[in-house]
Amino acid sequence: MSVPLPVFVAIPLVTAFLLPLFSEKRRFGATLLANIATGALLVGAIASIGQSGVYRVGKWPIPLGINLVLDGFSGLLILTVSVVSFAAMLFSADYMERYTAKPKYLSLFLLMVTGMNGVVLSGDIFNLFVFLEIASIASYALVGFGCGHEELEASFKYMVLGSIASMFILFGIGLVYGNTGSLNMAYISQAIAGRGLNRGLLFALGLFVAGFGLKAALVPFHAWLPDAHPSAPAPISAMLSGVLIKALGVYALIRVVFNVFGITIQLGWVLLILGVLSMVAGGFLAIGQLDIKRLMAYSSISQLGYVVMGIGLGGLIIAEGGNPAWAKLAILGGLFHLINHAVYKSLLFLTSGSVEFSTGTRRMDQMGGLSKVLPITRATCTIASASIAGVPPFSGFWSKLILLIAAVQAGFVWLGAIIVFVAVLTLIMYLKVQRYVFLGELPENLQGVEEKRGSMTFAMVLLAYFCVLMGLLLLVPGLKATVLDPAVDVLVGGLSYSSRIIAMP
Amino acid sequence: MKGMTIIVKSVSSWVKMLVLLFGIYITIFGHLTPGGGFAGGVILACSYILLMLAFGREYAEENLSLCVASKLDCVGALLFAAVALCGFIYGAAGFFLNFVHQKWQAGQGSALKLVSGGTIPLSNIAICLKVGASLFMIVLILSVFRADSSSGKEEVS
Amino acid sequence: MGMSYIFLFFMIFLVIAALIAVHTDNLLGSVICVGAIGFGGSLMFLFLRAPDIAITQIAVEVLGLIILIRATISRDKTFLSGQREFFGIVVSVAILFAISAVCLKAFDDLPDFGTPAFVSAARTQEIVASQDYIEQSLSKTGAANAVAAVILDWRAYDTLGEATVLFTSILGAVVILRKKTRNVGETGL
Amino acid sequence: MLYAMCFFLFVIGLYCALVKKNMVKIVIGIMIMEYSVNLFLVMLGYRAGGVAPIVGKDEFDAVSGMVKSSFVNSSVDPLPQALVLTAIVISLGSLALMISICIRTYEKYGTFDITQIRRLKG
Repeated sequence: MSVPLPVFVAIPLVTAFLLPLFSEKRRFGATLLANIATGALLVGAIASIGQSGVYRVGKWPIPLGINLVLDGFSGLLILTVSVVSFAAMLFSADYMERYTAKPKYLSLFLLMVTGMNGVVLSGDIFNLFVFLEIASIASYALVGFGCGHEELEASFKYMVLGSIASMFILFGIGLVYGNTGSLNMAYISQAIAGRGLNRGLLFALGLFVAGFGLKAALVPFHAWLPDAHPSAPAPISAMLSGVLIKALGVYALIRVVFNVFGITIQLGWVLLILGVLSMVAGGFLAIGQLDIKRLMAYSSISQLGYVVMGIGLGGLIIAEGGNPAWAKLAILGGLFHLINHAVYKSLLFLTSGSVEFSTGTRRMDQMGGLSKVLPITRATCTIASASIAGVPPFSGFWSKLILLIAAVQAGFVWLGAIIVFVAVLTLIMYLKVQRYVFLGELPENLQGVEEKRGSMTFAMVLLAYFCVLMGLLLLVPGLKATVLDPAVDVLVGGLSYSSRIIAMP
Repeated sequence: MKGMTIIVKSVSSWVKMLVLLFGIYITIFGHLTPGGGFAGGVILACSYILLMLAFGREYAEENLSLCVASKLDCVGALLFAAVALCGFIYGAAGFFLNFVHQKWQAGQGSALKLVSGGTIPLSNIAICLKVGASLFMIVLILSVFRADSSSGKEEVS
Repeated sequence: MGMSYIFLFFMIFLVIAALIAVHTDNLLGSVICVGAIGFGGSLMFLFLRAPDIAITQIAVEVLGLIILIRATISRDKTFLSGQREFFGIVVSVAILFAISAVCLKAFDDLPDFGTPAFVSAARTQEIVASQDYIEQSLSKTGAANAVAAVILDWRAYDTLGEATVLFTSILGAVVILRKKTRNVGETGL
Repeated sequence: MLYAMCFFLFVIGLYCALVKKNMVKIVIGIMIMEYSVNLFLVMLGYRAGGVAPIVGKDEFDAVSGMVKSSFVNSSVDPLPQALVLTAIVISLGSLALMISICIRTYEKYGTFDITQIRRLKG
């Protein structure tokens, strides 16, 4: 194993502890240090592609100490978090000059990255909770960073619902511990497999679904997201929509459901229905919005629905004993959509930040004709919009196509119809963005605006390249076999997770 | 913000030292008796908060200013991370390895003595520093903010 | 089982204090009831043979109360006003109680109170962490206090996370309460 | 029975956090939930007639360097206590942040009533 796993937590953590020591005047040094930290994480994540392993903290044997696990699924998430946080950090360098207390902002940003990496790597359920709290608390503070009226209100709403979700999860952990006497996920899974689910564990599972569902903003639990994501500064919106809801919500939920409790038919249906509800409701709510970031936030709910729906469909097929090829295809579609969405949604939020930076407003009806003055923003935004709407050569098309094939082949024709329908909704909402923001006449008051070049445009162009090249991840067999397939195998393997972890050196 | 009456002031100037000592005791003996870094740190912070409540904010800030508290907070956190990373360097990639105990103290009959437990007392002290500084800071900031917003006539929309 | 009556008494005290804290219209009274819950809980931890937590809980409770009272006192309105929607409250109470009545069954499967979870788990599994913590903390880590051994050696990584949570939230509070939020002279807003 | 009462406390806190309109009341509801979860975890580790998980002079066999079996068979579970210690500090941190947001909001709006703090819609 080339990169020791604690590095992914230690680098951002130590940097975050150092950053508040910088004063306001030395913020250039702080920015440089923070960018080096995210760059190092990106290098580490790329170096550990295709690796797997278990790291025992303090060299204690497994159920006594805490273990960190890197397998296909967590490796995929680590890579996504690193790419998006690298771009968002670059974008922050110029964008955050508007606000004071920049070193503290950078520190909170890195703490959020620490929390996400910790959640993704953890093999211990209480440890997962602790790192989830780090990431959540950092994000509550970052949502309220501007300290305006809307920011504070959104931050409070987010914090209340987030704290309730955390308490649900902690109560669930207590119930699991009471019933199995263990906190290590591999050992819990073994104990559950040994004697089956009793009522206490079922209740714990319900609490986990509600708690992680709240963190992921799936539809009955989505109330906080459309307020919190638009209120945050643009790079933070990109992080929240791009990776935070995935690492804290979807990843943790899927890991607990598939690898610890084991997928059943009922659970598969629960995930499927949560996903479909999110897809449809998020899509309809997004179309009516005139605030550009609010539209994108609702569209995040809708796109996250695709991910959960695909993985739930795969689980359902596995639990029903259907054709495993279609199950694999559905899960592959879900996971591929997850990383696609991370890249293009964060790019969209960065472009919205660039637009807001130049024009000073988020209302789409007050913009227009910006394609002349913001050419790079326009180009990157068009790429991301085409990708999210599923225009053929781009990656969003492939993931939706895979989901469609899997749904139809497994006999869920109605699901295929919904997938196509929501794809059309997405296309409409992003055509609306293009129409209102970039086409048409430039209003009087925006005549003098110009694009801010430098780190902001560089970050957007970088993500746009990723966005274009993302399709290769699926189409080049070698890349697919090293990046996507191991993640699919982890989920399809289900409860074999525990024996694999315990056997690993 | 001038503080409380003379009785409170003279009692708290005595009690302050006792609370401070108790906090330090609880921290240092954390691996032998109930307590530990967190409880010790909170008690340490309480002694300064007592000072602040009795004598007023300015007096407490003379003893420990916000800037210093913020630095102490970072230093404590870095010390704890350093204890973890020392294991990494010393014990061949053993993040959080209790290297002190395993190298020098195991089997030396040091059990139940003050110097035992390897890195545990060190971590306790680091955590005490970090928790004490940060909790003092939060109370100080809350009171500074209140003083500002009550004097500075913010407009309310 | 003489002991469990003490716990029952404490639990009833806590529930009553919580009900008062939720129901009273006086914000300061509500905060004081929270203090009662905290100190009652701390006593209960002492009877549950958890002196470490009892000490921490008392200290944290004092600080938490100071913070809460700072927030509520001297704000002009500590009494809540405005009529409540009676119907909405009845409906939400009914829904919550219906859910919790169903969920109460979930606690039947736990080991009886007084039997730790690890003892009943040890009947079916070979390795149970807590058993080893009690037996080997002194010899393997050198700390006589098993709780200190768990938080700072066996599971020290959790404690790093916990210290980080505190660091994060204090930093967040500093950021939220800063005076000047935006640099003037820049574009926008 | 005790576990059920603990859950009852949890539901009271949840009710307070979801239904009340005052920001400080909401914070109090979340605090009550935290207390109940902490109590629940510690109760899981309680052993009837047990002792605290701290080795004293009498329970230590200096010759073999091991603790006596009487201690092993009567100590309560240290693991949930360690978890609760962590959870208490986490809840203190989130309390501090929540209260800061509350009083900053109070400074902006002049009220703690969330029905009057409504700039964001839908």
